[in-house]
Amino acid sequence: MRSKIATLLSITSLCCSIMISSQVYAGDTIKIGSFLAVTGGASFLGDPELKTLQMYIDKLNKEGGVLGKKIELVHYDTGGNPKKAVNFIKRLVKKDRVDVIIGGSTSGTTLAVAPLVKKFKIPMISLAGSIKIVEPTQKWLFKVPHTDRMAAAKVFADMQKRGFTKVALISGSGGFDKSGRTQSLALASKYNIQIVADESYGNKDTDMTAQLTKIRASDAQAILNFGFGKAPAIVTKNIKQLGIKLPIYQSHGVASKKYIELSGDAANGVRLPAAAIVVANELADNDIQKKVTMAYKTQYEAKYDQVSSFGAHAYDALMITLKAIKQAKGVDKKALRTAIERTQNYVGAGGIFNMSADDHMGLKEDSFKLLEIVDGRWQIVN
Amino acid sequence: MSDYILQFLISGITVGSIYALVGLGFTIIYNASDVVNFAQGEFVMIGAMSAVSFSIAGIPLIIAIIMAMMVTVLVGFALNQFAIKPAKGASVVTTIIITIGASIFLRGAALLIWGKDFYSLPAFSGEQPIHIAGATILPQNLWVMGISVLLVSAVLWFFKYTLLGKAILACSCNHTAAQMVGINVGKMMLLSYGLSAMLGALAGVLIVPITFSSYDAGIMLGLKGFSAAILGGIGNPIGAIVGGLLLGILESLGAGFISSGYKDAIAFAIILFVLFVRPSGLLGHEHQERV
Amino acid sequence: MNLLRVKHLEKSFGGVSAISNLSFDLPKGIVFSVIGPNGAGKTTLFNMLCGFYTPDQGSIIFKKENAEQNKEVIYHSLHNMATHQIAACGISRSFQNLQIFFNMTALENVMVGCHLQSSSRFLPSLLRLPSVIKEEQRVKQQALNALAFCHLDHLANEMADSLAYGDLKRLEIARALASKPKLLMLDEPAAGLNDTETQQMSHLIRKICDSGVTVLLVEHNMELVMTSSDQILVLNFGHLLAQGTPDEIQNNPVVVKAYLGEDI
Amino acid sequence: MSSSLLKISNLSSSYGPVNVLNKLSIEVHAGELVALVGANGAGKTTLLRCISGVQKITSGHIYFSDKEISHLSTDQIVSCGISQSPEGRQVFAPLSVADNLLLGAYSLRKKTLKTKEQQTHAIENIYQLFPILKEKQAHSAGTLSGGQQQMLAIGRALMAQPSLLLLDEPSMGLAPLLVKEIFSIIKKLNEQGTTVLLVEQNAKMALSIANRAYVIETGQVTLSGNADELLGNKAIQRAYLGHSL
Amino acid sequence: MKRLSGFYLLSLVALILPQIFPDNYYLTVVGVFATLHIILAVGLNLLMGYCGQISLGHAAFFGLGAYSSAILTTRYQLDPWLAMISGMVLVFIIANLIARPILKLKGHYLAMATLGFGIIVHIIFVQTEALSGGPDGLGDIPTLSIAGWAVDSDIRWYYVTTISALGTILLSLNLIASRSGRAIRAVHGSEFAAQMMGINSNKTKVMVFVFAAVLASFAGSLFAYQQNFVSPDSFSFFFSIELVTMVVLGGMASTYGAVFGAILLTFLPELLIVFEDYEMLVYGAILMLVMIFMPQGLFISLGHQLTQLKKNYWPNKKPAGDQQ
Repeated sequence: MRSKIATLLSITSLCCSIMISSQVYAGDTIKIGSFLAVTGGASFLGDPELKTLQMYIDKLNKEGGVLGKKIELVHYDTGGNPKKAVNFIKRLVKKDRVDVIIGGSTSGTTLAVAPLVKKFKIPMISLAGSIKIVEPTQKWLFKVPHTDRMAAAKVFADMQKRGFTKVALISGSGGFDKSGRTQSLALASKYNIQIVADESYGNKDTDMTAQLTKIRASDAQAILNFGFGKAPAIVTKNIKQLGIKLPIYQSHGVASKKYIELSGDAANGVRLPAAAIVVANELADNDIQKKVTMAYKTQYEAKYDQVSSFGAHAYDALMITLKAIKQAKGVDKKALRTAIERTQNYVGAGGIFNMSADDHMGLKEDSFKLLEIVDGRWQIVN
Repeated sequence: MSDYILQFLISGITVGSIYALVGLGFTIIYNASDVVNFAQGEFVMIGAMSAVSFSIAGIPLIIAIIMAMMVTVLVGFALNQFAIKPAKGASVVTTIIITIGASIFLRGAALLIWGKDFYSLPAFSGEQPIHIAGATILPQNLWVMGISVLLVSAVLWFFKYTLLGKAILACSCNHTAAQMVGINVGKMMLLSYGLSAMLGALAGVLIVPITFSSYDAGIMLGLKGFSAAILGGIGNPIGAIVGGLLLGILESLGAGFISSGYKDAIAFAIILFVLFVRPSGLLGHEHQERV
Repeated sequence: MNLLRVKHLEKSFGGVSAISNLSFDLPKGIVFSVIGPNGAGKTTLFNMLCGFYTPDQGSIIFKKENAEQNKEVIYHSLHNMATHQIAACGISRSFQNLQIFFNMTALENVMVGCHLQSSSRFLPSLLRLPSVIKEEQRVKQQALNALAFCHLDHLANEMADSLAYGDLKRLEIARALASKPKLLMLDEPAAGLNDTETQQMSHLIRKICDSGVTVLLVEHNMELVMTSSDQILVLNFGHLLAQGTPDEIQNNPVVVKAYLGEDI
Repeated sequence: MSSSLLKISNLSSSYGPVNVLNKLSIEVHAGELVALVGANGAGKTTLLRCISGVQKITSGHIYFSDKEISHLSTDQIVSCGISQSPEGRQVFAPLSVADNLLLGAYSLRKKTLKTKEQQTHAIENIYQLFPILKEKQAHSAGTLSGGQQQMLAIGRALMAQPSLLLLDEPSMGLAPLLVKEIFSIIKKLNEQGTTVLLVEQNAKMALSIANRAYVIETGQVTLSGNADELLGNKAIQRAYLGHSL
Repeated sequence: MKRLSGFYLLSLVALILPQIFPDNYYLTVVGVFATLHIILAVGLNLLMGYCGQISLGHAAFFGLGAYSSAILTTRYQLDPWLAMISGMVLVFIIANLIARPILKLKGHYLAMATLGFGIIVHIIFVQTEALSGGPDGLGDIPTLSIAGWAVDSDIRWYYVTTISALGTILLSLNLIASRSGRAIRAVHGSEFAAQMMGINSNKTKVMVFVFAAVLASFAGSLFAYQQNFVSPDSFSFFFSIELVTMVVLGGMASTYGAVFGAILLTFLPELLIVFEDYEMLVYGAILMLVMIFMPQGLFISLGHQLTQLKKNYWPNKKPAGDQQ
């Protein structure tokens, strides 16, 4: 009996050692690591992000690579799980020995690996929204998407312009939603806005009328929904169902065609802040971002379906990285980090980036466009 | 205040009807085979997703729905044939893991077929809300409630008035005696899985215009359906319906009156409390052990 | 000298009476059998005696202390005590449908029977303190003795699920004996046994009684009952039908009628 | 030998680790009422379960109308014309009395009991035999008394219009008066042409209505013969109450 | 000592491996998770495998331990060790409170109740933002240090968690071979017979439940210190299911089975990464197939097969040897 156990255990350990493969040290490629939420609840972020990275890296390699070296993408799918993200960062650094990291898709996965990034001293550009990622600034950590605070500010500014002072807030239970809610609550008073209702829902909930009924009974003049995925579409439909006539604001979390498609007619009149890429077609020809957004859009849509602002973040992150590599003339991590930090006047799909030692994002508030959905199409509000 | 409550009730009953249908699916399979099928939620998802696919392919809605039901029934048959039957006699925990494995497998398959996107169907009859005494309701909600009532009645009728239904019931209350009157118990099991899958598929088709669907939409619904079946007392079809409606209403009242963030916690806390007081659910029978 | 006293016991299930107004005394040191046709209430009686069912009416009184201290006879009412507390009073039993711990070896099964004879607690067991090791050895020896008493010592380290049916029947008895009971209740110990095994069982029951343990026996094999019992109680439809020695019972016309029925 | 309706030869079966039947052979001729008597645990019920195909057999053969049925499934065996009223009644407790009876005819649903009228007619026949069941037809079977449940179980078995009826302990747990009633009905059924194999603990009663009987002890036939002869046999008393001292 | 020979071998392998493969990703990163999972699975196996009481909410106690450590060290600057002990005390109290009513339930009702408990705790982690940091989680958790020796590298963590896991295995082995352990198994084998032997079955179940919960809390604290970050996602209902799967897949009622299951299920996803989109499909299929064809669990079934092989092998060998 006992010896049987012993035999089994030794077999187990044997299996373990077989799995431990020898590690390859490659000097003639540049290794970019990434960990994205390609499956799971945040897959609408990770999926276009990964596609974008793969597409452009393939393209670059065909064109001869960077500094004469091929680029290799090492990617792992976190499914949005921070525990997995931590594992993958270690795997990227220790096993795959990547030079720079792009990811993760969500704030949760990014924040989870932040201590490790600091420890491993490897530059990383996050594709997640939370302001906590860059505030306070961490030496090795950058991000490209607009923050939730910028979104809240953009929305509140518009509300103020329209004379709203009482606003109902409804948000999901995920990291993006909660963080957006926190920022909104903190910012409101600055715009003379009072939050008169503060409701939440589960991201997999199928009905939010109970929460919205309460909002209907409040004296709110507008509704702001911070959320992503399918829930904001349900909220939009539920608002219409309840006959609530208040103006609806959404966050940049729903800046995709899918939202309009799911919400149908109910989406008309909804306003939200979004990156220029979402309305690339509508941009004025003299808009500084017109060229870059149209180029990305054409590229992406030639190969995949509808473009989204999330894939654009990956595009920006990749371009900033490549520029920095060229500038640093290699992949020395310290030099690379400094080069990223010195990104100036990079016109990207998400806006114009001007990074510095205490701004690891480099976007200004005006890089958000305020959009309104009119007849199922985006329109820029001026 | 009263229109508050009415609105909460409407939303609770809509959601609750779905939980009830899923719970009913749990009950049917449990009665037939003593297995709690954690892949029940996947039936809902597969029903919804295939209906959307057929509809997108240009097939008229009603035919698309019927085809979606047929696909799901086949999945139900397959589950019985390839996962439950070969594991006959396994312990409760083992069958739980098997059905969880099946649900992961089906989710994985759905991911490959449909990708990660959300899908929706157009509402069956427009989206113009209907006003009732200060509360509003969507036509699709009425569809959900109406068809749920119809389905539940049909299922109850099936078990009460058809020979086949009675034969399935006979199997669930006494396998040996059922065999002795000439009922093929294996066939009844297969039928039960098919029936349960069909119910799930219909539930999926009904809600997809309201709640949308994606490859992982089955998890939450399965969980809630299981809770409904347990709350009502597993094995009792009326219990599953009562449990489902109650769960839906509890969630909606909890969100409305106490806290929307904690509404699931409130619902589960009440389920726990009910179980502490009535260890076999609201309408379940306590089993007397024999020594 | 009575060990157990049953007074006006009543129990019904869903309106159907299983035991009605049953009173009897169980003298110490004998083999006492309860017989009766199927459904007469024997198992129900057993289940009440060990606390699995709560009686509707009446009382069950068990003499807890040793006879040596009979200056003052203390009776212990079993009414409403939990099963494990009743066991602690000195009652143990075997089961009609085997209730073996199939997830253990034969020896471990009997060591469970020694639960009341040992006292190691949870935390010391985790750390396997010296006191635990010492007690383990004592308990093991005690269990081996009980196994030997039931002629099972050669199977001590076999898993219970690999034992033959007859051995399992005796294993249950060994386990019950390991708890050093004053009263041992045997529920159909010979059911499913062949002739030789039944003979051995008969000897074993006698041996148990001779070792000073009072035996309460329910058994369908009348051969066994008649040869092993000192006294027999006959139940029919939950009523006491007759009580007496095997000889008296066999020749009691009421009993014969209850068993063989009557002509139409 | 061709006149035997049921022929069992050298049948063995075990229940878990216990060998319950040990090379047992019996025979039932068409039109007979045969009783199997013996103490509890002798293997009578197991034998009936083997005939119905509910219990696996380890060796031996069962022939019904000269056709081997040992390997058929239970529903096929019922379709051949053997139906059983099981030990402990085992009625479908939550279903109504009428439904229980209806399910009894499940094997005939595509044959002689296709239409509603045919079904009602068949059920009426049972009600004639057991008028109390008609009174209770809408009640759920679980609420019936023991005797009524027994009648229902027999009635359910009869609904399959069997050529061989297996009855397992129809008197168990019943008061003497009821036992008499049940037995007279069994007698009547047999006189009307149903072949009956009756398992009974109440030996006197069983022998008084049977044509022939087998005494079974520890899975084997120890005695067989005409019922009248066995009735006076001391050996029977011995099988039940043990050897006289 | 024969009883522990398997354990000694396991310890030897576990402690020698890093000497051979220092700084190996699978060993020092995935391995650390595997050892944490071992602590959890061995505890849960006591409850499920040995005592027969299913729990679909075990991740809650793991989370409570992790969050206690995270919150007490970051918000109240408590010493990590003190925070860990506080967590275990808290879990001890909570587990004691809920164990009594919950363990009165049986089968699927017990599954539901534990599941519900797990979900409630998870929601609390998400909602109490001020304390727990909400869904974004809580970072900057200090690491452990043992008498000045800071556990701040992967290899050091490997040793700490491995030794903790080995300790847990030892405790479990000790317990099972003791009076209390037999009582636990007896309650599973036949609750009524156990009571008849004088075992207070309710108390026994509660004891195991609480012990498994406290072990989970301990593992949770280690997890928090090792990750320096906690977020609710790590303690969801899915993780509870994963733990149950480890126990069942490895083989119920076997400490080594739980160890095997924990190791296997930690490495399996790492290996299935190559399947990319097919990962879920393959994972589900593996679960189903193993449970259908080896309902006893991999470890036990493989063990049986090994003995069978040995039996088939030796009889042929031995006579041959005799002839010589």
